[in-house]
Amino acid sequence: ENVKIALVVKSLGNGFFDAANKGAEEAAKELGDVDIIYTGPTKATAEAQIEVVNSLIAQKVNAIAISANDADALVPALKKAMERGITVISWDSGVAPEGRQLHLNPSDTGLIGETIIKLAADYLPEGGDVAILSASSTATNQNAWIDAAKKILPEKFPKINLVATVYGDDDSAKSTDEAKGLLKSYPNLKAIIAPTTVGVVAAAQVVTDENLIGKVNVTGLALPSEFKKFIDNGSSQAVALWNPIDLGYSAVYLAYDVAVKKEEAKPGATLSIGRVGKVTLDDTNSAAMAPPFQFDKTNIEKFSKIY
Amino acid sequence: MISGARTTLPLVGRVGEPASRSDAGETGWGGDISMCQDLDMLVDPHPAHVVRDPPHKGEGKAPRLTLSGISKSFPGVRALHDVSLSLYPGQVTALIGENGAGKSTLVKIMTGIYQPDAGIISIDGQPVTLPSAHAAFGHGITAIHQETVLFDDLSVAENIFLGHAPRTRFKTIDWRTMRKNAKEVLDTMGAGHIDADTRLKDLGIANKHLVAVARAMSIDARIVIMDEPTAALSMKEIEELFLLIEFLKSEGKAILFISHKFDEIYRIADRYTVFRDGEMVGEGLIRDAGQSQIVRMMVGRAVDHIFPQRKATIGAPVLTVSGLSHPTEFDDIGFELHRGEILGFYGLVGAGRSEVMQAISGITRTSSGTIALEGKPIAPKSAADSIEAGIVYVPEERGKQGVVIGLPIFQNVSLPSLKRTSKTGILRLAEEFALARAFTERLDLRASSLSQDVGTLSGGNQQKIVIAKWLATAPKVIILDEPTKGIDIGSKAAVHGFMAELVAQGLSVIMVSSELPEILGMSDRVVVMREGRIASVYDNKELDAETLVRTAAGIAA
Amino acid sequence: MKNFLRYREIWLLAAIAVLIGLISMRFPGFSDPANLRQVFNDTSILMILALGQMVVILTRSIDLSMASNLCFTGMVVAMLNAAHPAIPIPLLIVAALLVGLVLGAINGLLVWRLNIPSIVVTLGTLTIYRGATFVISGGAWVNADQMSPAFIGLQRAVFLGIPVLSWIALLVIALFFLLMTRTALGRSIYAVGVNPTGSVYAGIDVGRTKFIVFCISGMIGGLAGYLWISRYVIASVEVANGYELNIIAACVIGGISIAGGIGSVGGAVLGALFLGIIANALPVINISPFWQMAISGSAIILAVALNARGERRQGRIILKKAEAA
Amino acid sequence: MTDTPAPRHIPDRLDKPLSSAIFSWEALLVVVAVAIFAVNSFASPYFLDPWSLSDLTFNFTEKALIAFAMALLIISGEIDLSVAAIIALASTMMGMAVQAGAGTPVLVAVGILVGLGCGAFNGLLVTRLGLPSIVVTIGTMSLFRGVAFIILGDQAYKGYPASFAFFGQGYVWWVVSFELMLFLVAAIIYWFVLHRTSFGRRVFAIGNNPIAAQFSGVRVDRIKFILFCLTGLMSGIASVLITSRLGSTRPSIAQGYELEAITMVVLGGVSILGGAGSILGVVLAAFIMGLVTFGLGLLNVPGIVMSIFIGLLLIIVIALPILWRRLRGGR
Ligand SMILES: Nc1ncnc2c1ncn2[C@@H]1O[C@H](COP(=O)(O)OP(=O)(O)OP(=O)(O)O)[C@@H](O)[C@H]1O
Ligand SMILES: Nc1ncnc2c1ncn2[C@@H]1O[C@H](COP(=O)(O)OP(=O)(O)OP(=O)(O)O)[C@@H](O)[C@H]1O
Ligand SMILES: [Mg+2]
Ligand SMILES: [Mg+2]
Repeated sequence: ENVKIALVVKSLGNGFFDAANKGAEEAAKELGDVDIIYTGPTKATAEAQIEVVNSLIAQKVNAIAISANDADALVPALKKAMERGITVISWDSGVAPEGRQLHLNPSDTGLIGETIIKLAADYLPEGGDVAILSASSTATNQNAWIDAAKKILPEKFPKINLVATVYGDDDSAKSTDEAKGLLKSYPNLKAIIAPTTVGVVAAAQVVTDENLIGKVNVTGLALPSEFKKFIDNGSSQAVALWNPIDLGYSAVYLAYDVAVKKEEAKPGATLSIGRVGKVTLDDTNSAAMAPPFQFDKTNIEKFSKIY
Repeated sequence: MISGARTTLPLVGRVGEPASRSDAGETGWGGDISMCQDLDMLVDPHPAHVVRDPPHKGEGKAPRLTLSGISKSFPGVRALHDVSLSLYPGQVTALIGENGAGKSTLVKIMTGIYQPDAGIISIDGQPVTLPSAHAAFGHGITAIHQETVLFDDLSVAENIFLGHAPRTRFKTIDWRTMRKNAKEVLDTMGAGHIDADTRLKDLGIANKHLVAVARAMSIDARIVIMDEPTAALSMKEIEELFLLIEFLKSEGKAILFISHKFDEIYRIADRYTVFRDGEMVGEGLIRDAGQSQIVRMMVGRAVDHIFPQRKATIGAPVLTVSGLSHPTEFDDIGFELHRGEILGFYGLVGAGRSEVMQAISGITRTSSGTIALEGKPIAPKSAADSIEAGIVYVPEERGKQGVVIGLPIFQNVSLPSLKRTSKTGILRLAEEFALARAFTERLDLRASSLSQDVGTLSGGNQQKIVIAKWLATAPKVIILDEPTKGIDIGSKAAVHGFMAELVAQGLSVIMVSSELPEILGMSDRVVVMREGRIASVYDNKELDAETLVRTAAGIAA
Repeated sequence: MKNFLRYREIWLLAAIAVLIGLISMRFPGFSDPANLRQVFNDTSILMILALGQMVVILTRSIDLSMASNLCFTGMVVAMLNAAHPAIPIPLLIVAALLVGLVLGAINGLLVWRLNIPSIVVTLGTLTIYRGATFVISGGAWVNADQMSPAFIGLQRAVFLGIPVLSWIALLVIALFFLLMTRTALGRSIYAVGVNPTGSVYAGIDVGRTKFIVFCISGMIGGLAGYLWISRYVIASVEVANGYELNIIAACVIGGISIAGGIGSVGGAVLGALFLGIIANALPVINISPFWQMAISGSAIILAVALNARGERRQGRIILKKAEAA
Repeated sequence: MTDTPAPRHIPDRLDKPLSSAIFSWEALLVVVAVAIFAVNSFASPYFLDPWSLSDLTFNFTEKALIAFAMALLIISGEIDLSVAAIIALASTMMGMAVQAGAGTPVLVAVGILVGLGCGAFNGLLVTRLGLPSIVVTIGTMSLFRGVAFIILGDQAYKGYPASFAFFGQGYVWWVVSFELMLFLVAAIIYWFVLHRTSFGRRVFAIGNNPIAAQFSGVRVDRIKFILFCLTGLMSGIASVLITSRLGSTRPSIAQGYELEAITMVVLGGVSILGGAGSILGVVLAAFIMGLVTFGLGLLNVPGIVMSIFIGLLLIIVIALPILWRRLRGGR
């Protein structure tokens, strides 16, 4: 009887999560006695994810590793899962501490916040106006990164002026409208920062369409395979991301650690994540996997073939 | 399902039974409706085949259109069975039959809307098939249908030419020619006053009917069918329609004319064909047949329709209306209705009588005026209020305002009386059935069960449900709006007899009607309305038709 | 008086002018011709979809599956393009029209042959078509990178100073105008909506007409599928999710009566423009995007209320005649 | 009519109870439900477990509560597309109340009253201004949720009191959750109202012929107004449940619930054109939808593929009787 670990994602079909699933399968192979259930709703809503969690509870899986659509709304369902003896961890997009045993951040939140600003600032030696195009207003991780970015902005990047934060809901049409609105409202805009893979593509396409390549730089978090085109055409100088394969891989390792090896998830504990190394839990039982990795003209070709 | 079969046969009994009741001399109203002379007919509702005039072969001419052996059934209803009919060029054939005899069904078969289950249609001796309305146009068949086939939001020209609009070289619609042709058609009909560009909904009801006629005329037809074309026309327009028919006759068109009014049939028709229960029971030349003979074929026995004579015992005023006004529809309406009285309301179609009655029964709002019932002022804000007070309105449009198709008979009957048949809002089916049974059996309804959907009943039987449901509320005043509109002669007599019975019991009746004989035959007094106002009130003692018509039309004596 | 419909459109046009005026007060550049041209371009897809929906609504039906059709067809052409970049774009557009047509015809057949109310049929196919998108794609997205430059570039190419997308919208508007005013089919569509039984007597096959309008809305959905995907350069299962209500809202604001028979090409176009302008303007005049929903909702309610006022029968006015006499 | 020759007797009904029960819509639904239940128990070993079955009910209870009121509304010939938006607005208002320090009873009252208010707003627009409900509620759907977005923006309300969690997460007895209990009670109440009271009778009459109903003394506008209020009320109740179940409020809560509730009603045999339908049908349809989604969920079938099944089920179940009648009717 193999250990069943469910990798629950925000929505199916997203290239980022498909890559994470690759990593999860890799971890399962390494661990030997693990079956991965890769699942999630098709619409990125909390209600749909709860139904998925309920069916996993009924299937008596051993562990649930979830990237949550809503940090709070999923708590009751996940609590129920824990009550029924299922190990629950969150990864990528977290759940409030009472709804999981530990959380794996893809990277350090503060570091990501700093990186997304730095990506814009690196190409703006004189400084100037930038705007953020985020995913949905409820996305936990994006909100955390944006908060972190705002915090370090005055001290580290005094010349960068953040003029607006808008939300494209990870919907390409809405993201496009919002990006256009930004360009119209702020004629002096020098960069659009989109810390989401859908938004960043939409923004880069708008910059391309409006012939603003060279005037407005699009940056943020992007999947190399989806974004290569825009690095090539110059609408973006550089973007960053962590390795989603490693993320899925690590999530499965952590779930296995807690569910099977019975390692205790408590502040200060150090857990192994296979080939990626080790993580240490902080006082909210969160850990960060690795610093974000930067893609630009020099390396995008190579990584676009991987994820 | 079973009901359908039944509704087609027993009109005999329907009219006959009140008559036999009158023979017993109990109620005193029916004694004069000597409808039933041939009692044998009562005993045997299926008389062996009725006298059939030897068919006159169109006085030497070959028929333009022949139907033979046509049958048509709907689920549970045999509408037509093995009927035949011939139409001759330059002649008007009247198609006569009770409600539900199958007349309109035959019209729909001839115009390609229904497909017959069996039978042959030939034109000029050649068998044809009419798979669609278009095919019928193609064979030169055009019709004015009983139901409205007009389009409120389209222009007059388009209403006339929809489906056969003139085209340009590119197969697109040629609006210019269409307008021109529409004008021509209207002009030749003497309806030149209608602008081809107005939207249909901006026309009055009579003009709408003229457009319907124009639509039929716009097709270069050789066969013209008119299914009750005069039902909504006033006398003047009927005269114009007859002139048009004469003109069509002279052009050599073959015409089929359907009407329940015998004066019209004798006025315009050359030949007749009679249907009963979906079968052809007689045909011949109209000049060879008397009315009583045709009625006998229609109903299966003789009906001599004389209005019931009543000993008018008119009491104190029950309903007093004064100064009732509406911003656009009527003004300063005032009259009194007494206990045991039938008050007739006469006027041309569109005079506003229905609007006044709907205002009295709370359905439309008034701008000023008072209504008092038995001396107490009432201000009904809805039909529910007026029913509660004791005034009920039996509407004119049975299908739209009267019956709730989709609900069974007993639920239709109990609908206005639900307060009485339920207890603190909880239904009591036994009470409902009892109420429905009491009133439907009294009206001699023909139905297989009280749980049957009213939609499966024939028109006459639906009318009985409508009357039953309002009578069941035990009203003080009952307003009947055109109670016999579109109803055949047998049912008409039954309704009249019933009205007489109601007033004898002390009810007060307002009867809105556009039919002179009915008004003259039934009312104690007559209110004449013209263009939203009361033109005059007459006592029926020595009233004559001419006075009424003159007053209604506003022509000085 | 002579033409009630035109009346309504003039009002809508006036409302749009006022709206643009108001926006320009906060953001002067908004009424620049260049910007307005862009707003038109941005609204093109909604306009095209609204026209497709219009013909359906005119026959007293409704097509809730248009956005799902768009999603499915978009995915099909995107996958075709990704797999065979050599297929010329005009051929892909034909493919989009055909796929859309098939989906529309399925709706139409169910409505015509089985007599199921259109709202039920399209409520069902709404989920079926979107689900089918998931099935054919396996849930995977098609990204900008997988689409050929021609696929993405066509609608962006500028011809006589205007992007091809706008030209396509203008062409569709012109075709619908011809259809509705100059062809027998167009007039039958109105007739079926105004009086279905009457239409039968006038020789119009009501069921077939409904079938045809669903085919039209299907083809429009297919065309919009290609346009949408090549515009937003991503094909996924979530494309245009919930957009069917925007399409219907555009029709309603444009004065197309949900009870059938009333409405015009101009109305549908203006209704879509109205929504397009709001969507475009909110970000630039710095109204929080969170207001957008409430504003368009209020606009819909206001529009129906005003339209109903215009349509209301002012009684038969028996008395006027008396006064005139 | 004192004495008449014995009038023709018309029977109350021509009873053929067995065959009419066998060929009824509900019977068809029972067959479908049993079939799906059987397939589920074969397909997944986890299905036949009391807790699984209990969890299953959460997939439909909230939507079904709305569907009951919606069924009455649709039978009367109207529709309400704004129910999910009402949930969002009511939940937002409850969130505001929490912020203001309200306790559980106040929260419940706020949720229900906001729902009722929204329903009344719809009802007023439809009955007073005589507007088509489908359009009005497309408008209020955006309006209500839009207001929730204006209030909440990108924020969330949380911190609901612990006792509030009972409504969406609590169990009344063993595996019987409070939601399931409420669903059953509501089903009985709605069944009674629709099929056993004069109010219900009037709803049917309005749906079949509003004008004739009005002429017969039915206060059509008042009843329609009440039905919109009821639908709003049920949405308010659903809002309490879902807010309690999620323990938090976002303006995007309950997205798409309106179509699922309507699907349930239509699948339950209520005529979308008004005038016909039964509560039993809706109850069965709710179970069917729950069985399908949960059963496929156990097989880890993505939600969107489940929706294909629901869509197909809707069309097939409606088409079947039509095809059957056509076959039997010959030709
Ligand atoms: N579409 C239909 N479906 C079922 N039954 C029908 C249909 N049309 C007509 N009938 C039935 O067929 C019979 C003949 O109806 P038809 O309309 O031809 O009568 P009619 O002679 O025109 O009566 P009237 O004088 O009232 O106009 C009636 O019993 C009617 O109920
Ligand atoms: N212009 C019109 N457009 C549509 N329907 C009309 C028009 N004029 C009259 N009608 C209809 O014709 C019928 C007669 O009108 P109304 O009832 O107001 O007058 P009336 O004097 O009562 O005539 P009637 O004796 O026919 O009842 C009504 O059913 C009314 O709805
Ligand atoms: Mg007839
Ligand atoms: Mg009248």
